[in-house]
Formats: sequence, structure tokens, C-alpha cells
Amino acid sequence: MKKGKQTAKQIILQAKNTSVKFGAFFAVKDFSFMVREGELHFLIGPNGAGKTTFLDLVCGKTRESEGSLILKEKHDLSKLKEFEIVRKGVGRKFQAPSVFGNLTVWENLELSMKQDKRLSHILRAKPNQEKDAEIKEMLALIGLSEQKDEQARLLSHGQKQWLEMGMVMMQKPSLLMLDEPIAGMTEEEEEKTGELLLKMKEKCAIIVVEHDMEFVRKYSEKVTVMHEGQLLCEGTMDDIQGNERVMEVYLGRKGDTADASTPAARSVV
Amino acid sequence: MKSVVANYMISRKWLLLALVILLILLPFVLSDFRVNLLGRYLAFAILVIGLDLLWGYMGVLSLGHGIFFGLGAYIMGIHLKMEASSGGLPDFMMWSGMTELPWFWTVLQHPVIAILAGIIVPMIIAVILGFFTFRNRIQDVYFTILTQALVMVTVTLLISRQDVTGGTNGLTGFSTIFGFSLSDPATQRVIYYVTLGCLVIILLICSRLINSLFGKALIAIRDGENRLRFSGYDTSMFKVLVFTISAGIAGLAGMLFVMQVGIISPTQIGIIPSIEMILWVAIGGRGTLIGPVIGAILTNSAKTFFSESYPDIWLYFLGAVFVIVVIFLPGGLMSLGKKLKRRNSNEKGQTNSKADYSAS
Amino acid sequence: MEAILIQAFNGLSLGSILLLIALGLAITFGLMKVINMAHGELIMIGAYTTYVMQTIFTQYMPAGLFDLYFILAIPCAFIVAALVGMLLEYTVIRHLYGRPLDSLLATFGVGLILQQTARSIFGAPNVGIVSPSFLEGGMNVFGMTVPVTRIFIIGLVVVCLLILAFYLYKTNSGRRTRAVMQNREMASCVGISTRRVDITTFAIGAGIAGVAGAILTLIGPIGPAIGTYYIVDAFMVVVVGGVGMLVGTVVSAFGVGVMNTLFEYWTDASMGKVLIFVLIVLFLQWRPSGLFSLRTRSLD
Amino acid sequence: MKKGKKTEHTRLIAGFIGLVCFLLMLTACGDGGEAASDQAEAQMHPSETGEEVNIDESEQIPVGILHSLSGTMAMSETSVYEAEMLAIKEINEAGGVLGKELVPIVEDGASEPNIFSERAAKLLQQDEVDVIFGGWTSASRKAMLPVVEDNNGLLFYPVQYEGMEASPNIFYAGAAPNQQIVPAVDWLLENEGTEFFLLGSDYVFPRVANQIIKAQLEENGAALVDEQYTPLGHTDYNTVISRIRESEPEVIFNTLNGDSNVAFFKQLADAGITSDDVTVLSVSVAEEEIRGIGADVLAGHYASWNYYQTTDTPENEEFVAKYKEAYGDDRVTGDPIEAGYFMVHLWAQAVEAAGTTEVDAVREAAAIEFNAPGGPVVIDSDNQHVYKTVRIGEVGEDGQFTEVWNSDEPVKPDPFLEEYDWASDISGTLAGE
Repeated sequence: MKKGKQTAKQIILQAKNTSVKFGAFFAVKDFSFMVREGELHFLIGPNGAGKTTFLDLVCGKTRESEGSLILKEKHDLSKLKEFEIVRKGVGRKFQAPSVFGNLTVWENLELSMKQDKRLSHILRAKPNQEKDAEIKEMLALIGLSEQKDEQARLLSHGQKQWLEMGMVMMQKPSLLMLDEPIAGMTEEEEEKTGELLLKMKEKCAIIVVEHDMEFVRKYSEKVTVMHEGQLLCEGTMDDIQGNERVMEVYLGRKGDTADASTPAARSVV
Repeated sequence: MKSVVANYMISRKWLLLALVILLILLPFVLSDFRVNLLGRYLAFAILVIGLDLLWGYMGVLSLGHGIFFGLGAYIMGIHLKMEASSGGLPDFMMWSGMTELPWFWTVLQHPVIAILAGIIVPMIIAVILGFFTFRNRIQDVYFTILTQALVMVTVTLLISRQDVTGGTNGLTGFSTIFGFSLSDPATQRVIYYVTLGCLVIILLICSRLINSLFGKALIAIRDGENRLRFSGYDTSMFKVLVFTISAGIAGLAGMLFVMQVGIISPTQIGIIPSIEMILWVAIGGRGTLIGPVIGAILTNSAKTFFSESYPDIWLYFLGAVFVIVVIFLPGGLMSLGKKLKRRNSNEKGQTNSKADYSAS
Repeated sequence: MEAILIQAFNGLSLGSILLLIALGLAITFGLMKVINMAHGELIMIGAYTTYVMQTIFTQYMPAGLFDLYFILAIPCAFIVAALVGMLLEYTVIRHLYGRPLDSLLATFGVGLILQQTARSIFGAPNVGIVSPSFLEGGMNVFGMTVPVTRIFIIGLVVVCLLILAFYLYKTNSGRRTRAVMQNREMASCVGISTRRVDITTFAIGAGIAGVAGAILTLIGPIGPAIGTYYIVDAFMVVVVGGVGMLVGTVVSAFGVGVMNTLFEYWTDASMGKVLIFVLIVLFLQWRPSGLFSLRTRSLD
Repeated sequence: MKKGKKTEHTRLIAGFIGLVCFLLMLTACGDGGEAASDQAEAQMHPSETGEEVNIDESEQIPVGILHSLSGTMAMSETSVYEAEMLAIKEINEAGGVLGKELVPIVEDGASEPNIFSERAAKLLQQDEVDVIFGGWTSASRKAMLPVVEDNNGLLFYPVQYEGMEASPNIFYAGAAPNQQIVPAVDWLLENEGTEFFLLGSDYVFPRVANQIIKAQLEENGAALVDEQYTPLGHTDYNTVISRIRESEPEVIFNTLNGDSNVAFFKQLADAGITSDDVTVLSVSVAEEEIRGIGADVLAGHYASWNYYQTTDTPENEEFVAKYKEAYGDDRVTGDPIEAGYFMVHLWAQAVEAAGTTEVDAVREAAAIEFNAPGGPVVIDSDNQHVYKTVRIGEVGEDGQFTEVWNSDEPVKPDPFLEEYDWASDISGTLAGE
């Protein structure tokens, strides 16, 4: 990586010393983080490390107890409502696929696409050729052209994942956050997802939370490891694998990891 | 595949057309009394369209629509009472020690103001209520129970401020409406057709709304409000709007109701009537506009039939319908055909209609 | 000063009654997320059970044992209401887990049926209960005379609460109950029969409603429609307390009780009622999920 | 495409099934459907209606009965309904009216005023009855009033009420305020004390009754120590009892309604306040209510009515025996029950006198005397109310009243209290209307 090039790129997200407290428990503690334009940034760590909470924090689902979160160097995310954050260009795909079950695939995409989403506009919104073309394009991209008139709740798990990714992409975000996008996918689907990620990264910065180390190794540029809400280390996959503390967290304290997968810690989404 | 949707819409249009023609023709074969009854049911049918938007489509269950219905009805009731007493003090005010009319009684003397107020006042109250409630993310069950609290407040106030509301007696003893005698069958028929007209207009407006992107957004709110919020929608404003629309519709229904019944009292707007309204939607088929309309007319006809013939059995019947519809027929009558067909052909699609509403 | 003391006691007393009627609901609604609109009718069943016990005693037992009827009526009310609750769970509620609003509608229907059944069996007019002699008269507490009945009710509520807390937190089946309520799938994975837990839990909630009914015969009417007087209050208490939190229900019951009594004292009964409901609505704006609530990380 | 077509068909079928059901229902209870609903009637009350199902104009006279048989008011109205059925049975057994059999058409008001209005219209327009016996709450009467006036029907209303009304189409068989409240206050002032606490449910009757009482107290120089209203269905009377303790009245004038009486009296007794400490006089507590409250907590308190089960007349002895025979030994009678019973007889006699059931003729002929269980009653043709004897009773341990005072002779009804100067502010210009 050339330093010069990096500074030229806009900082999409900057988190400084953020903390999230649930009762007496710090889900995220003094965590600092930065993503630049065009970056594909993986966020890894054992269960309960605070990865999902951090994503929640960025999209406004939870609020920070301390610290600051700045989007594109100008928007203070802590002051914005969820939908305002989205309108400023943050897209999020949740861990469990969450699509609108009683709407068709088409309608799911139509609702999600980038447009003036204020009530007054939605009331007057009419379908048009441009929009249709855009939706069709996305359908082709996520491979659901066949199913476009099917109700989303009838899709398979993998299809729902794709659909949700499509929905997020339709928002044309400048920061895309994906929470375990390949969970429950076949190898082939994984591959496709990876390719999609590379394609998307040209348009926006991406943060991916992932457990599948194979996948991370394959596509990662930059990896951040979280542990107990704190930053453990940051760097390339090779850096990470060489890091002693990471080894310790992942291998040495298995008991802890198992314990952390109790329902409370896992009940994300 | 798109034609599925199209056909689906067409069939509802035919059903609507058949229903409207039937309702236009019925007054020619029924007695004045039955026409009057049917007119009341139509007023209820108007009410349930709003409720269906709110609950069937958006998944927000209000047990407080009696309030808005009652507001519309009371506003029209006050106007009619003013016509009847030609500006004088109604009897209950006299024995409550009032010496002059309260300001809102005087204002409502004007028919145009009364009609507008009957729709707008419920809407204003709904905006205020909805704005705070939905902004503060009071959701699902909490909202439902909160609306019950509001019903309690409203009914208690109506009863205890009897010097201006008529208390438990409510408002009754009307004579004319805009100068026409209320007891004249011809007037009642005109009101019947006006009600039918309102019903059709509101049905058409709402079906337009539902078929637009806005309608999709409502269903999306039912399926996953948070997901929609994370798609960039200010969902609470959507909820406020739909709540307000449904309040306005309820107000209109209340006005039409009072014209035909000639009485409005607090028992008509309490908790039990508010829950009964929900039943009409459920029986007809929530999430279909025409279903609840049929549900309202059918259930009320059944109520009349049973209480004329078997007053004791009516409550058993009503209770049983509640249970059966909710458990076995969540899609209501409108899903009956689908359901029968599925049973016959044992279709593969796992479209258990229960799933439709698992989120509601 | 004395007036304030008496009002404080009145508030406490009203709070204890609210707690009693809300406690069963705190279980069925709070833990199981079932909106049981027939809760009021379960209260009614408890009240009628007490009436039946009284009738049995006056007809078949020696007069000297008459006061015993009430002591026996409390467990009987629990059992009868719990059995009806089980039947209700088995026939209706089990289809409705995860659909709280639907459970509201279905149980409202059940409530109508139960009311009409009571009307068919016992007739439409109210029936009367003679309070046992040991609950008559007043007691001197801090220089003021307070009715023994009220002290008895407060005591009984505390006992119910302790038993319930002991059951939920100290026994195996209580732990199982909490496990199922917190995470159904996980609990069934570790071998808990969720069906059995559901039905037991619901029966316990119903049984407590029955006990409430038995107690309410001491101070209120006994008729087919009495459930409707209490049901809304009960829901308010649970919601204000925070769903799923027993301690929240306790705090909110006494809070609502005391506030209601004070409002009534300052204004009148109608305005008191209006004010307390307005206060609840405003309170929920401020804390949409009640006094005590768990912060969860789930999306919905 | 195919799937879509099928969906369409099934939807249409479902819709039409719905419409057909709806039509069937309308017609079943519609104009041509009297047979069906009368059949139902016959099944319900076989003894009253016999085997005949169609109304045969030359042999039968239909009469409407309209009470709440469901809902909160059913607890009070069911007994009145039964008393009316008993009277109809008696009349039929004695040969009917004008040689024709009375056929009761029973409707349920469901405790909702608008249902009362709807059912009243049904009875008058659909079933073409000339008379309706029914109602209990003021709200139900107010709801039926415009209907009977518009259709020129007759309504017989059995319950004491707040007065201030005199419709030419309603016969008021219950007491007007001057036949219950005013004499009760006079009696209390004379015998029990002059410091009054007014307690009522928050609705029309108590509010108006208390207006009257306050004017009367002022006229007599007596004191009003407090006035409290509680919402309908209120069950916690602790705060009210605290107020009673603080204001130390000699008399509580109780206009609480229904269930609230149970809670109030139980809690009053629990608080250790007995009839020795303060006298409570109630105007809505009759024998039937006493059974729901418990005689033990009521003993020693008073009520004001025109009739008690213990009223000592030969007619009453017979009435109580018949009532118990028909509905069970454990049943009790009471003032509204008696009113329901005698008003049917009163109407029947008026019809006999008029020679027709036609409304105007019956009204003309109605001023006849009838020996009711509670003493002789006469309809006052000025205001359609009934001359009645006022009685004040004390509740005994057995739940029955002991009469402590009566007015000796039937009191002329005065719904607008025109005879009382002090009441002129309350009735205002109403009487003139």
C-alpha cells in the first residue's frame, strides 16, 4: 500500500474511542476505527466481542455511551436518527436475513432503492422506466430474476440473503456493513458473494463481520480483530495470524468462547 | 407471473362491483327499517376500512378507534341536537345548571362546520397522539394497551362532564338534519345512499393508496418496521399518517352512524365496541380492503339476526367466532376460498396463511 | 397529618389489590407474551368458586365451621381457575404463541363465552358472600383504625408474591419456566418440554387470577361481568411495571395505587381515574417499555 | 397464469358465499321472515306463545318486551322481564285482552342505548306492536323516546328515575322524584339528622337527584357536608370512606348504581362504620341487590321505594307466591319487578276500557285504578306517570325490608317538581315544553 494514495481517499467512517454500555457491561469499550473509500474491511473476533454492537452503533440502532462517530468527515452519527443515517449513505445487512416477507422480491427492491424517501414523496411516487431498469439490473445481479414476483417469505435462506444484499445495494450507500453475509451459504454461493463484494467495493466502503476465516483470508485487505469490546489488533490477514494475542484469544481460551455463545450474547437480530 | 397480481386485483374489483350493485338495489326490496339497519352497517363498514389500513396492512392494532368514531358521532350529534332545540339549551344542560351553551356547541350549529369538524377533529387528535406515541417508539402491544387507556379516559370524561355531553344518556331526540325530517323514510334513504357513496369513495381512495409504493411501505412496516427504518424511511411518520387517516375515516363513519341511529352514547365507544370493530376486520380478512367491509356487514347482520331470535346465544356465538377466526382463519372470509382449494388439491406451496400475520 | 397517613394506607391497600389482579397477568403477559383478555373472567371464576364454597358450607357443614369456607376457598379458587386456564391454554392459547395481538382477540372471545356461561349457571344478578367473622372489624395501626380485611389482603399478596418468587427463582420447574420464556428453542434443545412448561406456567397465572377473585369477594361485587372492571387496570399495571419483570409489577402496582388514591383525594373519583390513565399514557411516552426493562439486542 | 385464474375463481366463490349468507340473513329476519323469528320465540317461551307461530290478528295481540338480557344491565333487567312475562301469562290464562291472546315478542337491548333504539324501531315497525314494556336505565329510555314518538307507539317504563320528562308516548310506572327522593329527604330530616353526605355514581340520575336534594336541603336549612361521585363500576371506596370519616355526616344519601353498591357497603362495614354511626338511605338498592351485597352489611340502613316484598297487601301475597312459584323459591321481588308486573296489567285494563289496542285510544282510557301489589295505582293523565304510595323501609338481617313509614295514600306524580317552589331552578323551563 502506498501511503500517498491512502491519504487521498476520503475517510468514510471514523470512530473515536466509542463505548457502549449495557448496564455495567461494556459491549464496546474505547474502540477506535477508520474506514476509507473503496476499502473492504473485515471485522473479526470471537462471539460477544462487540462486532455486531459496533455495527448497531454505526447505523444508530444502539447509541454510544462515549466517544464520537463521524461519517464522511462531516456527519456526526450520534446526532442522527436511524433513517437519517441511512439517507446519509450507510447501508446495513443484518445477520439473520430480514426482508419484507409479504412483499414480492420486486417490491422489496423497489422500496429499498435510492430515492427521496420522505413521506410526501412516497405518497406521490410512480413507477418509471428508469427505476424498472435499475431493479431489473439488480435482480440479474443477485440472481433472482426468476423469482421477482414471489413473496419474499417463500424464498430459501440463501435467496433471502441475496435479496437483502440486493436491497442494501439498491440504496447506493457510501458505507456498506454486512453482518456474516455468507452464513448458511453453500461454497458456490460463498464464491459468488465474494465476487460481489469485490465488485461493490468499487462503489463504496465495506465493513464485513465474518467468522469464516477461509473467506476472510481470501478477500480481506484489512482486518480488525475485536475482543471483549476492545480493539485487539489491526492489519492484514498475515499480520493478524502472526499476532500472539489473537492466537491466545482464538485458541487458548476456548472455554470462554463456548461460554460466550450463550443465548444472550448470540441473540443478535 | 405478474398476471397473478393483476388477476387478483380484477377479482376483487368484480367482487366490489357485485357488492355495490347489491347494496344499491337492496333498498328497493327491503322495508324502511331494514334499510336503516343496513345503512348503519355501512357506516361501520366505512370505519373498518380505516382500521384495516392501520391493522391489516400496517400491523398496528388500535383498540381506541371507538374514540374517533365517537368524536365524529358526538360532533354530528351536537349539531343535530342544536337543530332540534333551534339554538336553545338542551334539557340535560338545564338540569345540570348550565345557563348558556358551551362555545363548541354554538360553533357546531353551522352544518358545514359540523361536517368538517366531524372529520378534522378526530384527525387532529390522532396526529397529536400518534406523533408522540410513534415517535417514542411505543410499539405493538404497548400501543394497543395505551389506546385502551385512552378509551377509558374518554369514556370517563364523557360521562362525568354530563353538563356538556349528556353523560350516560348521550345525545338523542334529534328531529331534523339540514332541515329535512329525520323520521321521514325518504331522508333516511338519501342518507343510506350518501353512506354508500362515502363507502365506495373511501374504498377507492384507499385501494389506490394500497396499490402505490406507499401501500408497499405499510406492509413493510408490518413485516419489519426496523428493517424499513434501516432502509431510510422515517416509519413513525408513516404510522402517524395512517393513524390519522383512519381516525378521519372513523369520524366520518361516526357522523353517518348518528344520522341513522339517532342516538350516540358512551357505551357505543367503550372498550368492548372498540374490540368488536377489530373483529369485523378479522372476520372479513385483514389486509384486504373489501374483506373487512363484507365482514362488518355480515357480522352486524348476524348480530341482529341472533339477538332478534336467540338473544342468549349471541354472546356464545360472538365469542366462538372470535376464537375460530383468529386461530383457524387468520385471513378471514377472503382467505376461505383459498383455504378450501388448498385442502382439495393439497397444493405444495407452504403458504400457510398464518404466516402472513405472524408479525402482527 | 392523619388524613395523609390514612390516604397512604388506602393507596397501599389499593396497590395490593392491583398487584393481586396484575400478578397472574404479569406471568401470562409478562413472561409468555400472551395478552389474555380472559384474565378478568378467570378472576370471576375464582369469585364464583368462593361463592360455591360458601353455599356448600351453609348447606352441608355445621354452622360452627362456616368461617373455614373462606380459608378453603382460596386454594380451591386457585385450582379451579388453573384448570380452566389449562383448558384455555390447550384449546386456544397454544396456537397463538408469538402472535400477541391475535391472542388478545381470541381470548377476548373466550372471555365473552365465559361470561355468558356464568350468566347461564349462576344467573345474571350478583350473588352475595358473607365475610368470615375473623375478617370483621378494624385494627389499630399507628393510631388509626384500619379494616382487618385490608391487612389480610396485603398479607396475602405478600405471601403470593413470595411463593411465586420462590417458585420462579428457587425451584427446578421455575428455572425451566424462565429458560423457556427467555429462549424457547434453546430450552427445547437442552431437553425441556416446552409444552409442559407452557401449560404449567399459564395454569399458574390463571390460578393466581382465581385467588385474586376469591379475595375480591371480600370487598366487591360477584357477578358475571366483574372481570371487565379489573382487566384494564391489570394491564396498565403490568405495562407500567415493564413486561417480564416481577419487581416492576410490584413497584408499579403500589405506585399506581398510591397515585390513584391521592388524585382521587385531591379531585374526585372520576377525575382521579382520568388523571391516573393520562399519567400512565404520559409515562409510557417517556419509558415505552415500562419502569424496569431488559435492554435487549434483538432487532424487534 | 393458470394459478392466477384459479385464485380469481376461488376468491369470487368465497365472496359470493359471503353475499348469499348475508342475503339469507337479511331475508330470514326481514319482512317475510316473521315466521322464522316467531318460531324461535315459540321455542324460547313455549308456555307463553303456545303452538301458534304466526300472529293471527283476530286471535292474538303482539306486545313488545325490550330489556337487556345480556351485558352489564342484565343483572337488573332480567327479573323485570320475568315479572312482565308472568303478568302476560296471567292475563292469557284469564282469557286474554279483548278476548285475544297476548303474544310477547322479546328483544334484547344488550345494555346499549343504540340497540334499545334499534330494537324499539324493529318492534314498532316490523312486528307492528302497539306497546313495548321495557328499559331500565335513563339512557335506554331516552334512546327509545324518539322512536316511540315518531312511530306513535307506547312505552311502559318500570323504573324510578330522575324526572324532568313527560312524553305522551311513555307511561312511567316507576317513581318520579317527588314519589321517592323528596319524601325520603323529608323523612330523614325529621328522623335521622340534618347533615347530609351525597354519594352517587357519576351519571345522570344521581346528578339530577342530588340537584333536587341540595335545593331541598337549602330550603330546610339543613347542611350538605360533602358530595361525591364515583365512576360507574367503581370498586374502591376507601377514599370516599375517608371523606365520610372526615366530614362526619349524620346521613348518607346514596344514589350509587348497581355493582358499586356492593363495594361501597362491604367496605363501609369493613371500616367499622355501622348504621349506628351514620344512616345510609339508598334509592337504588332493592331486595335483589341486597342479595348481591349481603344483608349482614346492610342491616339497619334504609331505602326509599314504593313497594317491598314485605308490603302487606293481599295482592302482594298472591304476587310473591306466583313469582316464586314461577321462578324459584329463592327468588325475591322488588320495586321495579312489581312495577314491571303491574304495568302490564294496567295496560291490559286500559285496552279493555278502550276496546282497542290503538295507542291514542288507550292513552285516553288509561286513567283507571288498579290494585297493584304495592297498593292502588292510577295513571295521571296529565303526565303519564303513576300515583304511587311512598314507603321507607329498613333492611333486616334476612335481607327483607321492614316498612318504617309510608305516605298513607298514593302520591300524585310531579316529574318537574312544579309543586315545589325551591325546585324551580332545576326544572327551569322544561315543564313548559
